[in-house]
Amino acid sequence: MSLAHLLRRLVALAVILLCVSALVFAITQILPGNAAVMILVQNATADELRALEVQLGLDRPAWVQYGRWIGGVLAGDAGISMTSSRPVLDVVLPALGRSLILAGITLAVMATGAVLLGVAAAVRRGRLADFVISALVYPGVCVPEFVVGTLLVVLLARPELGWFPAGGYAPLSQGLLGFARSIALPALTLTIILTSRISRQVRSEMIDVLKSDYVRTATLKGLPRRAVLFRHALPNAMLPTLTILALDIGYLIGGTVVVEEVFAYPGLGRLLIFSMQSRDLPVIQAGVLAMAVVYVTANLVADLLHSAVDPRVRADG
Amino acid sequence: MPTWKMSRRALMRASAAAVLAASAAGRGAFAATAGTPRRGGILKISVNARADSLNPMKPKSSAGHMAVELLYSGLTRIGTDLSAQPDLAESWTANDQATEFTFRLREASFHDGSPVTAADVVATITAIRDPASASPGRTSTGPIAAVEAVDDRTVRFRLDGSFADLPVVLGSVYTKIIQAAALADPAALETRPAGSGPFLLKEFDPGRILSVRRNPAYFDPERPYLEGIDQLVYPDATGEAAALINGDTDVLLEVGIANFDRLATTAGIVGERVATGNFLNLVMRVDTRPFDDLRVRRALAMSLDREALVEAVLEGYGRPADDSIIAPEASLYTAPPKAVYDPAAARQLLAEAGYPDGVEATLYAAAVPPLRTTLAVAVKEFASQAGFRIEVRTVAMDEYLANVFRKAGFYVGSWNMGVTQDFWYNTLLTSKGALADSGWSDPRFDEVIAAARRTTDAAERTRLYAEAQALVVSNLPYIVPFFLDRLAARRDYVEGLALHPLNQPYQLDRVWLGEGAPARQE
Amino acid sequence: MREPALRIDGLGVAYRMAGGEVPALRDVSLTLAAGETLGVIGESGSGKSTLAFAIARHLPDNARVAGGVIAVAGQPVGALDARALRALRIHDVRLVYQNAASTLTPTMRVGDQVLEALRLSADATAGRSEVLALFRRVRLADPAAIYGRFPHQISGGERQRILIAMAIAARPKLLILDEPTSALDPDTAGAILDLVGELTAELGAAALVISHDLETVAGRAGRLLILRGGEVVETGATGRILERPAHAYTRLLLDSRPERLAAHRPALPAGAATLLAVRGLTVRYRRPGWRTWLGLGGPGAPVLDGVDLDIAAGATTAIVGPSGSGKSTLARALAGLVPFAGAIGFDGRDFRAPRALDGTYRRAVQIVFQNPDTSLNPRLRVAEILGRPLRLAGRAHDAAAVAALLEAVRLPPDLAGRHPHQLSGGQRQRIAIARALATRPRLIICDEITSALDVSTQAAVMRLLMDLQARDGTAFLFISHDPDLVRAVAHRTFRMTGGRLAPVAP
Amino acid sequence: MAEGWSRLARNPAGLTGAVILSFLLLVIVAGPALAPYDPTTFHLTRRLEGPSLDFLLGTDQFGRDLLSRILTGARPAVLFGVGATALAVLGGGVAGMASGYVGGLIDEVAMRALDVVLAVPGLLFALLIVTVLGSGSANAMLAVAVSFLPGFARLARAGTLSIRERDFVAAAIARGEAHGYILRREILPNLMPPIVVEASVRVAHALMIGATLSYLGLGAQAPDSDWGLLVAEARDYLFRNGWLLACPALAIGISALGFNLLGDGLRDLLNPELDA
Repeated sequence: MSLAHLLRRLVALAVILLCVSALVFAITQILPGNAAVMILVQNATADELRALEVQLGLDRPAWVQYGRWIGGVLAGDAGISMTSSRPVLDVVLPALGRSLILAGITLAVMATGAVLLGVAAAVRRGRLADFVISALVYPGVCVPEFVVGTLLVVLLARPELGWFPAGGYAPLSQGLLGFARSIALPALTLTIILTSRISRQVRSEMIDVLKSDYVRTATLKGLPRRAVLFRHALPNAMLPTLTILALDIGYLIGGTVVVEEVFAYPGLGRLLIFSMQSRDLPVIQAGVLAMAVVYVTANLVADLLHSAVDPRVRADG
Repeated sequence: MPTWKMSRRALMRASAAAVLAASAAGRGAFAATAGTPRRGGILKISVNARADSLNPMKPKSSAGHMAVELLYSGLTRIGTDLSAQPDLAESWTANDQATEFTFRLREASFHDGSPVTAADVVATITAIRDPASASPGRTSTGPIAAVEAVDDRTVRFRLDGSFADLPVVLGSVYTKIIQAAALADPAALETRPAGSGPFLLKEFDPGRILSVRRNPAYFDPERPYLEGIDQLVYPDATGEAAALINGDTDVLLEVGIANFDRLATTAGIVGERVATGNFLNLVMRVDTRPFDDLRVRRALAMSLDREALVEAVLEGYGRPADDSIIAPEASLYTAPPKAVYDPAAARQLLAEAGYPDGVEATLYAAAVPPLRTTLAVAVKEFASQAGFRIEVRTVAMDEYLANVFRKAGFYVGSWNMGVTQDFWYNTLLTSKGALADSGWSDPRFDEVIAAARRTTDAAERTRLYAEAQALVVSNLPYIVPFFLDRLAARRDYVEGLALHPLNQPYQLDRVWLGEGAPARQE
Repeated sequence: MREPALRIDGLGVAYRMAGGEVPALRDVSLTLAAGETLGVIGESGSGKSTLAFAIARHLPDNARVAGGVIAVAGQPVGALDARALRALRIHDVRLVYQNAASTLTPTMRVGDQVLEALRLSADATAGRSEVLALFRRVRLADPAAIYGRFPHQISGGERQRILIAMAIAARPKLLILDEPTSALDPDTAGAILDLVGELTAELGAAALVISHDLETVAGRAGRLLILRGGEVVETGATGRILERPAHAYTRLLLDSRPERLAAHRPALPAGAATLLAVRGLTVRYRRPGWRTWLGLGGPGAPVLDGVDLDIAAGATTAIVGPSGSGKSTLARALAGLVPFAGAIGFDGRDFRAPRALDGTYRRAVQIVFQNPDTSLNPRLRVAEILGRPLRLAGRAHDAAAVAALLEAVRLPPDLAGRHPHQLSGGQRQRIAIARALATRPRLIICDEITSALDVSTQAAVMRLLMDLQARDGTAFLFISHDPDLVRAVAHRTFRMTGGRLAPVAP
Repeated sequence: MAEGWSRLARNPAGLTGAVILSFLLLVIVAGPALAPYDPTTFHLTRRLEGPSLDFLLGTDQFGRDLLSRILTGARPAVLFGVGATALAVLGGGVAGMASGYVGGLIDEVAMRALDVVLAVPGLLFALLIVTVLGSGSANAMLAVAVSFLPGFARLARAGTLSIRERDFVAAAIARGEAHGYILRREILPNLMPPIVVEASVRVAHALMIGATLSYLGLGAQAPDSDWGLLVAEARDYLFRNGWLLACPALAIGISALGFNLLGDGLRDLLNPELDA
């Protein structure tokens, strides 16, 4: 991929994100409860409300508010959180960081596991191992995250057992063990769900690749089975998987929202749900935008990765 | 094995009742826990909402309230009997009409070492009363007209009208005394305390931890007993419970009803329970059909088996409320007549009111706290015996505030116990009540409430409040099915924890760690 | 006695399908001595590829060897264990098969792929220089540059040479070439086959060349084996078979060669009028993307560049040319499928845009496409595929009319109830032709209509077209890349290069 | 039709899916009638019990019969999934087909707009919409439909674009067919199989998102018997009566499994070349 192409992608990405920001802003404008109402909760008088509306700029036309907001965001100031009275970015960014840690660990574990499972199933296609893997993996496609998560809590986080906390988050700075224990179950939940999706994908890609002429060429060369699988088949099966993986990052982000809620993991997803419940508009706006940034960037990275791995794209890009 | 379950439950109830009795006996003083206070140790306490701001003028969550209480002192504190007790003010006097109060300050210093003076009090109260502060304290402090520093250690409050409850009200979390110089920069107060409380701020990482350490210069040489307190944020109840069981924390201040039995029966953990005046109410607007007819309101009230509601909705952790918003814990309390449960009579009343075939109504409940919905579902089921066909509609909080609260004809309200009887009567039920939401008004009631403010004679006030209560109960703007208990849990080595019927005072400066407490290093 | 390089006795292979076993090869026997080249000729479904993979013992999972023995250099292939099988593949039997552009691993450099084979077979320490030597032997230009390329970066001919290099690296006893040239243009194909001939001679290896096309193989194989429906129809010396075919099917194959079709061509009607007068026909494809829609991206390079063409009524006008020269674009422009500039004169009227082409024109000019798989709507039954244009042309469109159309293309009327996927390739193309005939057109544009068909099917379809021409006086615009075919069927021929047209002398 | 059934019978995934869905259909039609109790009736002395002869799956915190609640919850759950998907197919399908067929500037603009929507992960978008519309099953369904819509629009557009390039469409254009006929008879029948396959998988997905939204308190509201809501309510009683959680969770899982398997089966079934 050439530099010009990369630049073009980045510009397109920026435009899309700008549109997303406008979309999100517009959507949040329709909310029934006005922000001022939520801040003052039920004890507000009409005068207090009006004063706060003026203070928040809620009396200005929507496009003026948007302009002020997006200008601020670009300058690193996304406003003040209504529930916490702290700068939005101070609230959103640490939460985003924790979500990324969760998503990153999930992705790493899942990618390895799913690939191995998928390859194993494809190689033993139609045999017992394939059936067993499919049977193990299929439920993950049909059971929502919150069910998996809750079941894991019941099974592994019974307080009597003391194996894992049922929720919460212990930062790495407080010790590796606590961190690992606090992140294990949410990561496991996401991993189970995503592994099912991806390993099925890897399996079907791998089956296609194993049918391909070049794998036949490699086999008929007399290469050992392992070399055929890992040198010739797998890299090619991984290419489409990479694209799917990027798409699944969107799924992962969505899943993160739910799983964070289930495990009371203080990430961006949970923050967003809390903000949606309490109508903390600046946090909703910045949070959704942050997720969109992550998603779009992940897709870009996947594309770049794809072109780094796939010689065809590399040359044509 | 239903029978076993029932008996175990009964047992639990009994033991919790014993706790209740103990805390009742210990009213006015610290809880009657055995042993002498011991110095030292770090208490780990969990909360499930973050303390987002340390500014006493606008703390939002219980965690924030706790933080403010640890870091600041007020003029007074509110005892578990809801009376005013000295804090920064060592004494106070009022004139006969309760329109002028004089507070005498003790010698105390802010965390930076500078003395607490009358000027600081004046500056704080002035700041709270500034509409721009948007402090909840502005509306709860009564009709203050002026505050002045008589001398360095004396402050005088002049009121617009009579307000006998001023010393109690000034014990609220919103009226903690802030160093005058710090008021210039309210934003800094969010994270940098400027108070004179029993603890000093060590670390504040919102969403994770609030860590405070003993204030060696605190005006009381005895307290606090603890070397420090770490308030850890566990963003939900399940995590909190697990942390307590695992011994990661020592105290869990808000235990959900569903979890209490399990926690209280766990080895090493003691369940704490205190009766409060927190209540849910069914608001029936008296100006909207079908509840504009008193008979319909009474029919609904009679269709509800209060004991069964306490059982079904609260799993027994509460008391029937007989439709008064004032709980027995309130000062100047008189018990209302017992609410009658008689579905047949209720059906009869409905027929008399012109609804022989029953009546339809939509009952709105905000999604938080979830208890509102639970109550609504239970009311729907019970009231159906009397011919009410209730549709329950759960709405998000913002929709509730925008479209339901004070607007809808029938909804579930939820309020914490008021510091004084005056507070909720004046806010919810007087004609000019700031949050009057039932549409009911009665000049006699307004008069009675105003008269109770004017007098400082306790017997007279008790009589007046009894009359007010009778007016409310007979007119039924609300059905108040029950008062909630507060449930908490602690490790058995945590001593001196006295649950308060009000939500805010935690009085953690009176807690100490007894035998068996784990040694924790900094 | 020296064992033959390959001996097959009574080989039977069957595939397990949903409906039961389907035989792919029945009782196939052959011997191939070292240094000998055997040509195996068969059309689709004849089992020729099954034969190739059976020899390397690399049949699909659902295949079953029903009987018979395959012995490579005296070694029965069926009895080998996994280790011996690998050794067989490394040292004895090498396959080069159809160049489908995917015979090399896309993610590996081609040099490394050859090196892999080289190290396995000849020399475990072989390196780049040995690979380069091999590249030179298969006459790859600029071996050093090719080494580092990826498969998609080299041409089809180069790819095929790489595969051959990989095959000969081990100096195998048996080289199997399965349709090694069918995707290549005639010149490249010839060069590749010549190279194979040279190398086998040099190595003393036996070669089995499999093809659907008698023509390509005939000149290079000493013996031929004709395969049909899994059975050996005829086998013998090449010369004998070409001159005195014993079997009717062999004769059919021989008769299907394009030069035999010329006899069938109707005479050019005397003084044929001009049916279609194309003047200055130019087509540019717009670049995709938002720039174009904003008018920022200039027009693309012309695909058709001012083409003038007169198509005579009742005659066959042919256009030949390499792929990408604009042949198909011309066809599509005349059928009103792409925007064009210039004029199409028809019936005394000039049409200057696809939108202007009215019902009369569209009924009179029909198009038949190359690939019958995509030119028939898979979701419709034959009855609707044919009924709809009949109706559009204002003709009767009942079952009888459809049956009549089917009959005209020599298909049984009961096909009306079928879906396209239930028909063979040849049948599908006949349906496509029938669809074109439905409007009683005066010109049918035939865009490479036989290139996806077997040789015998191609011949049958061409005969059908020429019969129709003789009967109805329909004109054809015949687009093809096969010079032999064009020479046989066209009355006039043009050559398209770079979007321009030039007449070819007859 | 008969041919279709016999093909289905040979497809184990599709067959299993069909069997599950037939059972589900039975529950949807007859569920409330099959329920042994009124799903809202309290049995206050029998709260949080495990399975017994009186209450086959046990009771919840109000002593309501879990089996009855699950049986009555099937209809809204499945209707939610099917409804949301149907809306998305209809909206997205029509828009995508039109955009792909018309092409040009309109198509370009429509696709860029979709890019924007697709830059927000689906569940998040649904959350945002429910937040705006307010909680409730109908709103949640609409939100899910809206969040699915871009996917179907893309699918329909891509399909239309590729089918439009096929020669049978070219043949139809060349012989002068009207746009309506081309869209209806030439493109739509070929577009349907991938959409039907995707839709059946999406129904499973919608069902799960519906349950998730209810779980988050944004979908169905008490006292409904929505399966997601049952799971959410069961969370408080996790350690006291695990059946409360397991049973509705299983119901969600099995239904989603049914639609997923059906999708897999249809994928093979609707491929006309498969047994040619």
